[in-house]
Amino acid sequence: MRHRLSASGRRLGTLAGLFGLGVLLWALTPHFLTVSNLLNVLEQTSINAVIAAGMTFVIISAGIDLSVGSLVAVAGVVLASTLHAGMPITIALAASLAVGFAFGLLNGLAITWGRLPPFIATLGMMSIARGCALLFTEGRPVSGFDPAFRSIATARLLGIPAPVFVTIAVYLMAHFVLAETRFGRYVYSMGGNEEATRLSGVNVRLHKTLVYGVSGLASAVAAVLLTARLNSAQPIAGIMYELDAIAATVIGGTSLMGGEGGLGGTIIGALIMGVLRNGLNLLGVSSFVQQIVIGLVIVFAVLIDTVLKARKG
Amino acid sequence: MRHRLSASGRRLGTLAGLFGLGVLLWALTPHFLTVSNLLNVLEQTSINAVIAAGMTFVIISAGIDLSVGSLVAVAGVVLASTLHAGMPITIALAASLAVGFAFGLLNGLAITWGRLPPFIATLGMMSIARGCALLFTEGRPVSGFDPAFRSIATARLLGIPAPVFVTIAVYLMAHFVLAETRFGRYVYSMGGNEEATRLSGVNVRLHKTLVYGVSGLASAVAAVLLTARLNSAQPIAGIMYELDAIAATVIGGTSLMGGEGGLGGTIIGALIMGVLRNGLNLLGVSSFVQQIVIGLVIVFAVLIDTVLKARKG
Amino acid sequence: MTDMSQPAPLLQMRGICKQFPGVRALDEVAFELQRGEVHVLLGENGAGKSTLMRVLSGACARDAGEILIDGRPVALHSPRDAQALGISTIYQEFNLVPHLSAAANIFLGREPLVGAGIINRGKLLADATSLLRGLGTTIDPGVRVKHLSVAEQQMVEVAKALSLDARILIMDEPTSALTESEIDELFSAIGRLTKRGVAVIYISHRMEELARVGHRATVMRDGRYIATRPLPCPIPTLVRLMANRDITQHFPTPTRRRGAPLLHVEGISHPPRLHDVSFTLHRGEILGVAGLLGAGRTELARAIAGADVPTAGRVVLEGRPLRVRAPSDAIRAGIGLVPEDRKRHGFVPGQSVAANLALPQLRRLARAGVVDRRRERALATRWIEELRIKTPDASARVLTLSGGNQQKVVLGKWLAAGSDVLIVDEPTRGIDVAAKMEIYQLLDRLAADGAGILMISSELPEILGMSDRVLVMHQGRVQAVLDAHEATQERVLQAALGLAS
Amino acid sequence: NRAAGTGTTGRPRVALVMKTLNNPFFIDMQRGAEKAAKDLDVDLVVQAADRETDVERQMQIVENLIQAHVGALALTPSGSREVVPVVGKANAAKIPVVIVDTRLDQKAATDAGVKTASFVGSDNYRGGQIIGEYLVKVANGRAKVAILEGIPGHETGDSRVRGFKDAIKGSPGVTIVASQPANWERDQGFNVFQNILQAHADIDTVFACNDIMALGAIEAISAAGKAGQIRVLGFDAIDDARRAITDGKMTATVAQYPDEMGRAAIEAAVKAMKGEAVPADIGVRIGLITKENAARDSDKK
Ligand SMILES: Nc1ncnc2c1ncn2[C@@H]1O[C@H](COP(=O)(O)OP(=O)(O)OP(=O)(O)O)[C@@H](O)[C@H]1O
Ligand SMILES: Nc1ncnc2c1ncn2[C@@H]1O[C@H](COP(=O)(O)OP(=O)(O)OP(=O)(O)O)[C@@H](O)[C@H]1O
Ligand SMILES: [Mg+2]
Ligand SMILES: [Mg+2]
Repeated sequence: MRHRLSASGRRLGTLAGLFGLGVLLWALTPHFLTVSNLLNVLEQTSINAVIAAGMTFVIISAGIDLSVGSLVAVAGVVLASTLHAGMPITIALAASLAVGFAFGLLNGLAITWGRLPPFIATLGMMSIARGCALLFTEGRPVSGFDPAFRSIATARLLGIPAPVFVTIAVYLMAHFVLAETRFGRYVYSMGGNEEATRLSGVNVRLHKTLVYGVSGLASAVAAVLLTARLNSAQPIAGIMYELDAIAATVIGGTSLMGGEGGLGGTIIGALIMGVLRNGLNLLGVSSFVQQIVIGLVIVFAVLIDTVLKARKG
Repeated sequence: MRHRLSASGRRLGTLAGLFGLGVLLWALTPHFLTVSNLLNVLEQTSINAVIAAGMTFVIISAGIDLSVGSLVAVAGVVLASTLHAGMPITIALAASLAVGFAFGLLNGLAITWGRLPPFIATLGMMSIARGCALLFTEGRPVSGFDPAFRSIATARLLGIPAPVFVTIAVYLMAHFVLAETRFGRYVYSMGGNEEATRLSGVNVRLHKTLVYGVSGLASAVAAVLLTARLNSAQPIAGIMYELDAIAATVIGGTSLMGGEGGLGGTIIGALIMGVLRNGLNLLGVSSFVQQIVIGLVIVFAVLIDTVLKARKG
Repeated sequence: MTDMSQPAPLLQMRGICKQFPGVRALDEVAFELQRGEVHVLLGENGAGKSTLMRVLSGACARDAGEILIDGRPVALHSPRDAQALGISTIYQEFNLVPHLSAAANIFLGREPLVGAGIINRGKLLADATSLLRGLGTTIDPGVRVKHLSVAEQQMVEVAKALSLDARILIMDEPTSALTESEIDELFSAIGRLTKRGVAVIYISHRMEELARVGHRATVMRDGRYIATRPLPCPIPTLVRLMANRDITQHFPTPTRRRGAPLLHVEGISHPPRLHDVSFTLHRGEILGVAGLLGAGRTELARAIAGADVPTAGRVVLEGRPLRVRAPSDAIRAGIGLVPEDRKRHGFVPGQSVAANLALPQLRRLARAGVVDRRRERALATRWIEELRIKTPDASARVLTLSGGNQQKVVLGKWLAAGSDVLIVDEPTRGIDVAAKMEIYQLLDRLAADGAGILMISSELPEILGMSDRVLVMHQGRVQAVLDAHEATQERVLQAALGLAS
Repeated sequence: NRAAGTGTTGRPRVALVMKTLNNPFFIDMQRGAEKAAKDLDVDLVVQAADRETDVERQMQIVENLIQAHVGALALTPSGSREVVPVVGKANAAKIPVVIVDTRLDQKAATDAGVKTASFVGSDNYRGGQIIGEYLVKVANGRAKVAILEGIPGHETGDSRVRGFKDAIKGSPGVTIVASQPANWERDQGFNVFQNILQAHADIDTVFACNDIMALGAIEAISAAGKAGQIRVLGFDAIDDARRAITDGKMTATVAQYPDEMGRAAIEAAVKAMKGEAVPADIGVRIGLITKENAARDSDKK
């Protein structure tokens, strides 16, 4: 029992951080705590949140994926070009997800069969995929789509933007996979002790490869949201997204050492980042100071956690 | 015996990679294998190489330092402002190194006393230090220095550019510290098994904090080279330098898991990156394709190694 | 002892308390140590022995209680404090740095220097060599520790602890991975130290060692101090104090019967540790594997179980040749391996007891890829009871269990898998007497149900008491195969030394 | 072995080094340069850093091209002072340098004694002024403006903002109510402007330092249901922006005609290589693109 508490205790620490940030902004600006602004934050957070969901799988498995931003670009330009080629939306979506998944699997294969450190394999892919996206589009954005496609970003249900539903769906599904399925178990145990997992008869190579596939898939979903939102797919989209996704995951309590963590924390981590950026814009903080504040919040969000943890024992 | 060989075996693999790359370029372009071009490559490599030397300490200790690029900026603008304030070069150099060291120590303190994961602490610092550099200079570069100061980059001895000597000095010193001193031994042992090191009575907090100090110091040395080279210190200098430094270190055979590696590999790793970029420019490869090639070379440079290693045992 | 002029005891611990979430690990524990004595600390798995020692070595903070050395209270907050007070520790869990050499590990934190901060490599190597040789080992001090076997690593730990000029030497199960000859060397080293007045706290579950090395024994149970007895003392008495009940100290009378050949191993090799090993294992049989440190027993187990891929030879299971390229192949064919190095190969420390027990059988416990939590929990509950694993509940993380209980989890994981062929490599390492007997019964029952068991052990009594046949290895080859009735201590040892066949 | 400045084909070889190719502006420039190279029958090498901010990398590229003995260099400086040393190196190697798009810092160049064959382009400060002046005119001196900045500390964006601010200085009715960085990116342009709108519902004008961010802001405006109520001013006149202006979603942008810059730069570089006289300053059109001229005025077809 207590162990389960301690895991969610960690999450509570992060939640407290999010809450504190919210209260602070509420005190500082009347524009923060309005329905329209909060929906706004949720919508803005969705893209990072979706990528971070995939990243959570990777980090729990004791890996890292630096290529997510470039995969967003590749999946985005594939999506956009398929749409521009006059294909139906479903085909375009399928193509984009397939490409994201495939690039993710390539990462996985480089790591499992090539025995490359994940950092290096995905750093290489970051560069390769970016190059592919640029070559494919000759460096130009592909813009302008049907309202039908754009409704993925623009539709509202009960006033709530569609991307928020997509994010919720992604998290429910990902949480189910991580918490309830065999694959999810293997993700944790590979991260906790890979050799013991292998000796327990788990096909580590297969499952680890799939983990990166999942991350690629998540990037592709994010690419769909981004492309619909911006009405444009850019070959230079997603630069530095990996840092935001990793930060959200780690702020959410998933350890970079692998073996522990979960999606409940990650979504809170992503919201902290989203609320922070939103608040800084609302307050009109100067661009130089913004960087300092963002850095401090990242540090303190995690610090709250470690302090709470240390106090407990 | 064979176990002791395996470490340098790893380095030989990387060396083979560098050599292969060199031969390839030699075959492809007459401009590569000229004395002036090779000196040129060495000079260009020096900045990344110096940062990577510090990064090697950090990674061997099982950490990571994402803030190096921002620290280059901070140390650079401090150096430049001190020079512009009319201070003697030595004072300016000392101020710059002290600032780099101090920011590095802050990283270390956040990690040891704040118990933050290095990724998060230095990610925060990356943003904070960048903000400081921008704030300090109001976003403008500080440029134009004495020829005396600039000679750090422009001087030649026997035709060899001064930065090459600086790099060699840094590597000799760093290698000595890592291989021969007690501090160096602790860097390895903290990375290999931190708990065992603590239980052996080593002051892990102190030494780990110092490791990040060393990395900050290396960034400051790189900042001196960069400022002298560009005759200007920019608050936006060094963006993404961390990835190059980490890549050089890991290509050089230092494991991101910590506990093993060394500077001999890192310098080769840095040279691979430098030679590669040089070659691609000489060949006039389009910049989109360059990204793909760079990604592939990063992957293959490490792949050679793991394959050689696997073959051996 | 009653002499009034006698100075205060070297060490006194009083009222020591330590609470972990959900577990009262130490409850008002008292402990006393005289100069020059070897004081044995006894208790069942999870009794709190290691925790008490971790408190004494500054590795873990106490909640209450005081520690006196030479009658004076001392502040003990970090391993450095302990070192300064002359307390040196061999921890139950290995605490070596895998990438560093044996020599570097031995002197970690106390490197000999030439000038400011520069290591005197020559002296370091020379000192390490003489320490290791003094212990009768042939370990190359320049080899990285990760390349050493578990036993060799344990010898490095011993050397490290001895190298400290300690007044109090704590040894938490130093012999769990050692064979007879190393144990002898260790004991004579202990003898030399005590003559110099060094006091030793000695923890072990190998009851037969106690009288050979110890002067007094203190028994703990459930985190409490129970009693202190001078040694020698009848083992059943000590066991009764530990378990608070009578434990039969006999190996179970076999209920199994040897059946048809099950596993046939033919010329299996994995140089340089394993050469051309052949044997047959039958259903209902326990085949013991004996040998000295480094004889290749572990390699044999790993090769059969697919952990390493053998370079030559074949494995035939019930007449069908097996192609084993990974552990998953072996497991699917019904071969399970309880590995020797539990920390590295045995369990996932951050995962719960339940998840660890379920890991090899998730395929069975899952429907359409979804894990059936009810069945997982049932499985965990069953094996926690069966093996009497001391844990707050099935969701406790394995890393919070005591060493012996961790070993039980590893064992339970494979017992639960219901393998046809079960290979157990040092199955009772670190397990208390009472639990050992239960495990022996379990192994017997499994064999009786038709499994074949390959039992590797460095404890000769265990080999002799449990095996139907004994396979003795020497330098990676089969030196002898002895039937139970012809297997005596002398014959096995002779074969292990490569003398007879 | 081969004569300096000749490529594998034996034709003279010139290089165009840009800030980055991750921006349609520079791709257009490349296209103009390629056309000129074809017309003039020279080999063209085009290189750029991955990041617009990475002036050290740009310096390396130039050094490497000096090693490759190109006949002439056209360079769009990532930093107006920071490239001065490497221009000096080109001078030393007797490779003529044509500066494109961003002027060298006059003082730094004089101090270092470097020589350039020519400057081709218009400047970012002037562009900022043009759009600012336009705003003052169309807004009749009353506007509440939000600015979307580029990467903080990046010279290109800074000069555009300075020009813009200087142009509106004389009109007290034109006020800047928010100025936030969106790092040149479309998604950040969207997010940041969406956030700014939450805090300042009365904003009627947004000036984005490049069209990419402006296009993001347009999406934020339509998401907020304010399409048509907010003036969107951009910079660069990339295709998507022209289209948005034609569609009435965007108000104006500044065209710097990058392909003309590219063409003129290569022409100047080739002349300099041949030792012919080149004007020190080759002006390239800079102009405002609004609905009136968006379709007509194209530097493409
Ligand atoms: N870090 C920890 N967190 C939670 N509980 C712990 C921790 N360390 C030890 N315990 C608990 O404290 C109790 C005592 O453990 P300890 O390791 O001292 O037992 P031990 O007597 O050494 O057993 P063994 O013979 O198995 O080594 C056990 O119940 C164990 O689960
Ligand atoms: N991964 C490895 N790499 C290199 N050498 C190894 C490795 N694993 C084991 N060894 C070597 O194998 C020898 C031990 O072999 P093995 O473990 O098979 O013998 P054993 O009879 O089981 O002895 P032990 O009692 O030590 O387990 C050791 O001397 C060790 O040096
Ligand atoms: Mg114990
Ligand atoms: Mg063994």
